[in-house]
Amino acid sequence: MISLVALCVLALLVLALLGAVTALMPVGRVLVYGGSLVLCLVLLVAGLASLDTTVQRVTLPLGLPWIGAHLRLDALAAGFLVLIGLGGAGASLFALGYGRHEHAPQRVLPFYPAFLAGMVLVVLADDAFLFLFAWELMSLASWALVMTDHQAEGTARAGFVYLLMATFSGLTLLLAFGLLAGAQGGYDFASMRQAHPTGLLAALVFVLATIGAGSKAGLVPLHVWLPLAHPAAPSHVSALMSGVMTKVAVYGFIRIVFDLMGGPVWWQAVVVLALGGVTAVLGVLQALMEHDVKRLLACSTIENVGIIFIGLGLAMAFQVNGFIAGAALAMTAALFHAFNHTLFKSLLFFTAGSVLSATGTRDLERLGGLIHRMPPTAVVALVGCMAISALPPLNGFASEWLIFQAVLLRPDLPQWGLKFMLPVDGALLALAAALAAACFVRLFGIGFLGRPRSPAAAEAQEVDRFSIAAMAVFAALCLLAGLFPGAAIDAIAPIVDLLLAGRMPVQLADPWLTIAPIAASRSSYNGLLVATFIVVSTTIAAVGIHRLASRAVRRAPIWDCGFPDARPITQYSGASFAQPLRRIFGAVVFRAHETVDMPAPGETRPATIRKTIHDPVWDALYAPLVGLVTWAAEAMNVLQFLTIRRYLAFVFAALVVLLLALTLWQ
Amino acid sequence: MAVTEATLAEAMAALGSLLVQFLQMALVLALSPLLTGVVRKVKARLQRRQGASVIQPYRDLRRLMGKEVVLADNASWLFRVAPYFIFASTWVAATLVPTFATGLLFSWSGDLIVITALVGSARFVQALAGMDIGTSFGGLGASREVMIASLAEPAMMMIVFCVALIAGCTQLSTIAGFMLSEAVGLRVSLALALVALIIVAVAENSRIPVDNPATHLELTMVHEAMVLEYSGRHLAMIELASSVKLLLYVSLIGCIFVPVGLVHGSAPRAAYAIGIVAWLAKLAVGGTLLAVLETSVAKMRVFRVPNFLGAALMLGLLGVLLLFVSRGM
Amino acid sequence: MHSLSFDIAHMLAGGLVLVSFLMLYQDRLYALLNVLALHALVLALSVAWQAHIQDAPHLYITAAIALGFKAILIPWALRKMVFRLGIHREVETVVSIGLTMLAGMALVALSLQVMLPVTAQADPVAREDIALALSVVLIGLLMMVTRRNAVSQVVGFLSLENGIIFAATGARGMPLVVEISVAFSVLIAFIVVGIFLFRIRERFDTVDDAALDQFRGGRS
Amino acid sequence: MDRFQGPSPLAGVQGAAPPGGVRGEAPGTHTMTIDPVELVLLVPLVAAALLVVVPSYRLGAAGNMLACLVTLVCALMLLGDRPVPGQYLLVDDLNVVFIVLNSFVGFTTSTFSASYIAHELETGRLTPRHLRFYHAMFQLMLFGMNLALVANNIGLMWVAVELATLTTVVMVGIYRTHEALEAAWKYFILGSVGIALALFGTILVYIAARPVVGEGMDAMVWTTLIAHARDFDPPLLNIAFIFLLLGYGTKVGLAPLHAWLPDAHAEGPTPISAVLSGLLLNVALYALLRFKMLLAANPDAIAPGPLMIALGLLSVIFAGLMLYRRRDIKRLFAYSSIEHMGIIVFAFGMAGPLGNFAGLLQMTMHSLTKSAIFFTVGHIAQVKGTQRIAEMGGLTETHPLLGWGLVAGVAAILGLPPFGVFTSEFLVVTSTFAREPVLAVLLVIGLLLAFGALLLRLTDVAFGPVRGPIGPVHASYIPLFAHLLLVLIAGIWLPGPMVAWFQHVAALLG
Repeated sequence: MISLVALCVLALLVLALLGAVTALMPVGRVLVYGGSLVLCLVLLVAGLASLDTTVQRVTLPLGLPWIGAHLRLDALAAGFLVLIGLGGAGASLFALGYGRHEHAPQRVLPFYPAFLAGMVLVVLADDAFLFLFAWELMSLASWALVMTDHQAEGTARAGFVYLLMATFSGLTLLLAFGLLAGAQGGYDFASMRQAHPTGLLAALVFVLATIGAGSKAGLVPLHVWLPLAHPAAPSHVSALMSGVMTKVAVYGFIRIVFDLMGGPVWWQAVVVLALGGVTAVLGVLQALMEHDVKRLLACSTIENVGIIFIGLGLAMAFQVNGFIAGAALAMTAALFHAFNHTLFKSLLFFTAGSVLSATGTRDLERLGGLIHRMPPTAVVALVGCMAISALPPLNGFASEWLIFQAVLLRPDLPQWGLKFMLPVDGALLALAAALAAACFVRLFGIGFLGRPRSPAAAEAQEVDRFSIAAMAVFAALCLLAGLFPGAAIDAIAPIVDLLLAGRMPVQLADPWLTIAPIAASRSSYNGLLVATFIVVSTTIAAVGIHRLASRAVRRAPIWDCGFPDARPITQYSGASFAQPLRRIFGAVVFRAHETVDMPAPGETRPATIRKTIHDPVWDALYAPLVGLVTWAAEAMNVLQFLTIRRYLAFVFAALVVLLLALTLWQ
Repeated sequence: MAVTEATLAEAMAALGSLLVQFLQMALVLALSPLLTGVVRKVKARLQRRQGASVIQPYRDLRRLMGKEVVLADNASWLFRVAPYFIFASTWVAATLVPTFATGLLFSWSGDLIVITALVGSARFVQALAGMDIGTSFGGLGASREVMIASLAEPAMMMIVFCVALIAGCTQLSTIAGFMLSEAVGLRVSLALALVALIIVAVAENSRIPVDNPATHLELTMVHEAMVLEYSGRHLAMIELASSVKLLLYVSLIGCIFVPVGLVHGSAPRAAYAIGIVAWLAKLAVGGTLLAVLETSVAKMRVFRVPNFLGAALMLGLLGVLLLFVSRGM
Repeated sequence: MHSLSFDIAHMLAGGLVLVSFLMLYQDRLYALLNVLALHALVLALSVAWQAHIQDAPHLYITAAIALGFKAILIPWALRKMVFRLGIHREVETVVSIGLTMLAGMALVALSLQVMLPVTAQADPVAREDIALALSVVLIGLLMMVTRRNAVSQVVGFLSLENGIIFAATGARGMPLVVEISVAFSVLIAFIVVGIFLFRIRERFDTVDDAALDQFRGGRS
Repeated sequence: MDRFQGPSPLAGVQGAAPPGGVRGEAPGTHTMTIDPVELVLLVPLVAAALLVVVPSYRLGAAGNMLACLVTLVCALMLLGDRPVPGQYLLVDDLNVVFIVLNSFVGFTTSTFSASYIAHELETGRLTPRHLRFYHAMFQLMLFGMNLALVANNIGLMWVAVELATLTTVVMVGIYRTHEALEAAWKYFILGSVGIALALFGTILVYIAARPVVGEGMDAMVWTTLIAHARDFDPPLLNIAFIFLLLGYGTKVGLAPLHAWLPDAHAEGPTPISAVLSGLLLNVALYALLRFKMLLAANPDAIAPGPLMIALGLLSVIFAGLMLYRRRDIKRLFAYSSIEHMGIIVFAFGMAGPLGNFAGLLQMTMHSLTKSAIFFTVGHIAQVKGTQRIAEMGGLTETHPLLGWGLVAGVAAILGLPPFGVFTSEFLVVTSTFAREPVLAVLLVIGLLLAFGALLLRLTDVAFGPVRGPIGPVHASYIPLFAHLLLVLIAGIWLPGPMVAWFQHVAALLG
């Protein structure tokens, strides 16, 4: 199986080459995306088939010669392979249609398969070199994709911040691996697993791994690149970046912390929980303020990464205390949420892409009424929005429900830090979930409902069949995963077993397909039944009323309390919709401030409202750093314009200093 | 033969449970307008008005259902489907709450978190429906609704946590069973949770001081602003859903904090009568107290609501923290 | 005999350092050039003495170069240049001469300190000579970095180079010494010619003042 | 005393050095058996003499390429057939790496140069007369470098490095603009001081060796020196190393001795920039390595590692910061060369099998990549008619091959996979971190600083709105993509023999 997967990677790379060659021909698109679709499906099947099988290894004579390139396919890798295969297949299918709108296919086609290949290689890698190689390759390829629309405003900055942060992440992981490998250079994971780091070393590895994987995943405060880079890329790539690449980062974290390092320490769980909680809330708050559809989705990705990390933190907390059943539950929840997020975030990015190609804008304030112009897209977008808002019976709810169950599992952990963090994280998670619902009401309500806010939106045309097919498949998967969460949980079980040597009870054994993390009397959820109830009740109500009471409908102008205003501008906009929440949360977190400039009576100028928002993370962390580098660069720049005498003085000084050092040494 | 008899008995038992389950569903649906009517009546009496009859809500519903629907020109399918969905998910949520009996046939298909989420689903769709026509009022209502929800939902989750941590589960039937037992005792965190739950319930049901179900003054509306464009049977469904939701919350409070009279699903038939009577009593008391509350306080400005709900959130969090620190609280 | 030859070699080495200090002390260009000639002369004597005691006739060539080229030709050329280019007749210093002298002292101390641990295993000439040569080199560099005037900088470089030649000849049996001294002479000739060609009046790095001001700011 | 010839009594220490096998001072005197080492020296020398009289620039360029090709072939022959070390010439595992690399980059640069100078002639920046001189100097420079590499005599090595330096000084000034002359002058003066310091160091090494090895030429033969380094006087070696470090370090371009480097790169013809970055720095580094080995062989001497690490780190961080304010594209990449030299010196300073291996690999990759970048930059500057970054933009849009070539080159030099620099930087950082975490963190900070700056400028030049003139390109892409391809292959797969060889060299370096 592993050789098949490796062949797929090779085929993807070949596809990248072909893409470079055929980029400017129409066949290139079909070739690249069609090929990627097929290969991703193969990967998906291979991943599914390998979930339960034993670990497979293969070593290729590539990379560092005295190590070789170690590939390993275990349950964890297989699980993420499924994720990549699924996300990649969806994106490729979508792109088969969406790609037609690309202005510069030569900037996308060569890098798209390479990006996929990079991600697959990351999960397959079984030595530090190959891992980082693939990790950086993934970053580089996606950077090139981010730069696709390079002449658009902001793309340059997005690409810059993205690749810089990606490299920062790579270098941090490099340091972490350096520590794990030790002075002897045991770069293969097998020898790292043997050397259990302890004490300060372990702490250092953990911190580095968290920073490294976290900055790629989008953990606050290392998330700043994400809302810039994800929207800049073409939509199917955004879907991959948000839906899949962040998960690959999560994979990296899991691989290092749970697999390579051995057991965690309790304070590490506290750190992860704290980061996860803050990330979840900050991400969604930022999403609430955004009016660029894709940026909004990217911010929401930050939120979901936070949720996943909360799950991982819980797993660590329970593992530390030897409570394997709980750890398994939390880990399952985290992985399931990762899977779900791939589904609905890809779906939402697809819809954003469809909207973009239909209207030519990503600005929420210029959309509206698309439910009439693009009915299928609207339906799937609604499914996506409801799924990401964690509403039953869709998949987002199922995984968040599991995380809530994990939070509630053990209030009696011995460590004070965990005692405190668990409920706080529960509250943050609840807050994030509620805000996410608000955020996606806003997205769908402003974007698809109401009246068109621009001519482009008024004349939008439904997108092509491939795009719709991709979206429909993902919407269906969202629904299926919500209805049968037990199947997903059981599928994840081997991964959890591998990591924690324990698993959740088998779920599919229940005749009603109810999921019960610990016991049915304690907590249980049956998505299928709830969905059936809702459908049945809805049908009963609708049919009953239509039969028994009235079914007459009369179309009439908008009533609007008797004061209808025909102009769409009188509608609530995205900004006005978010205003209450901006006032409540934004004022504290983002120093959001509104200034109203009201003309005096008699003046003819329009009244204006101006809102300002500061990103606290940027202000507190990045701005000073940028300032420092700029200052240092400015200060050093003088050295470019010195006279030769001064340069000679440097030589002289160096000589004297070294001689002095020599005398001291002697 | 023995096997078949056993199977038969099982089947009969299952049928019985099914019947009880349906009875609860039907009762919830049937009684909810009455509860609304009672609240209105009591409120009117407290305000020294005669007030409409307690069955007025039924009449309203009948009248509304019989009328034709006036749809705005640009209403989408979502607008038309929403009322039914809102109704259905609220109803399903309500039937998951043990009203007079615990351990019903389908009670395990969802726990307290699911109930909260189902109510959330209804609100999600309602907010969307409010924005469908593209009026300023619809947007206003939706915007404020999600603002309130964004605080009320976490508060509700904190209450759920509180209760779940005490009872060791999130399954309402089990919680109710636990609350009936001696193990509960008096706990600070439970009291906090109760206060928080009442605040949340008031907010969720668009009651004074958060919202006024009777007002149609534009700038103070929240819930009503969202449903302004609805008419006829659609409006009927939404009104009915509101009533069911009110009933849901009163039942929920009753089930958790006053689990007196709740019977277990496998109890003899006769016990159900007691259960139902106890439930009716709880509803009556709850409705009266709500009316008293609504009469005695004034409506808040919209931007004071966050503080109000924030208090609930903090209370809930405090309760949970206390529980994490010490099981005895 | 050995002791005497050693003493003479040592004396000449000390003289070289002394002349180096003399250079630091000068504040007129012409005087500086005279001291430079003296420096080269001492070097030539020293090299010749080494040729004598090492019985290495080829070193006489080096001595001759030092005498003819460095003691006579270069000072003369520089003097000519100062005159032709109308260079300031004063040595423009960055720090005061007193301070430079102090720094020179410190450098000599440093050289001695650095050379102290060198085991005097073979012949004592090496250790002492190299310490002094190191001093000369360092003082030459010091001169280069503390003088603004191009001519005095060349003088600094010359004295530095003299130190090196001195060390090379002091090292018994060192091959290629003659070639090196020739190569260095060519190098110095290049520098002098370069200064003359590019009309470097004030600073070492100014090819042409007027042109320089135009682009210095704009380039990076 | 016979200083010029005669077999050393100690030459036998290294193994078999039959008296007849010792080379005379003038290569090529043995007409009967000219072996590759001599050819590597002879070919450029003869070519230089010939090219100075070739009138046609086309012929000159062709001759230049041919000579480089022949040199390359000879260098490759050295891989198989290696002469025994003599008193003057030496070919061992260490310098074969450098010679082959040198000849290869020399050859590709001459190819690039052919298309580059055609354009320079068109625009009138150079005249055919200049070009004769240019080609001759090019070959002379290659001769100097090769001589420095194969020299088994520290004096000869010194002479050769100086020859290479002086020829490049002349080349840098060939445009004879004020800027070019100033750059050349700066290079000349700083280089001269470096020369002097290196010489002093060389003399000190001789003095240290003399009591042990004996007077005369033997005390300058490297193979003899290394055999006896154990017995040398440590304090003398220490001082010698400091002078050599600063002297050759000036050529390597280590901060704070780097000042000549950016200007020389920026103002000279681009082929020369490529050669400077790709070759000359390596040659100086090679010299430094030889002396480092000498020092490492003496247990009581100061460890050369810390000094090299300090200078290396300083260079990395300094160059990282200096990169931010660059407005001239060639100067930008010149600073990047300083940074990479810093990394390499750092790696060699860390030593150990991994550190040395990483240093060697990084050096090879840097040579290939940086010269590839300069090839691109040369054409870009010709297309745009300027070297100012502000007047370039959107290259991938207007000149896709050049633009993407630049992107690939910069990605490679930034240490991103799938290019080879990634491998070496991986090794440097991981191997350092396990031993000296603080140093590794500092190095990483420096790397990130440089990364940010280069990426910023790359974004400006290759992407974004189109700026500056959109002229036609007459580029020869073969050298560019040949280099990139090699770097790419090295990033994915290192041939086994090469690895074994590098590992052996790494072991030699200690």
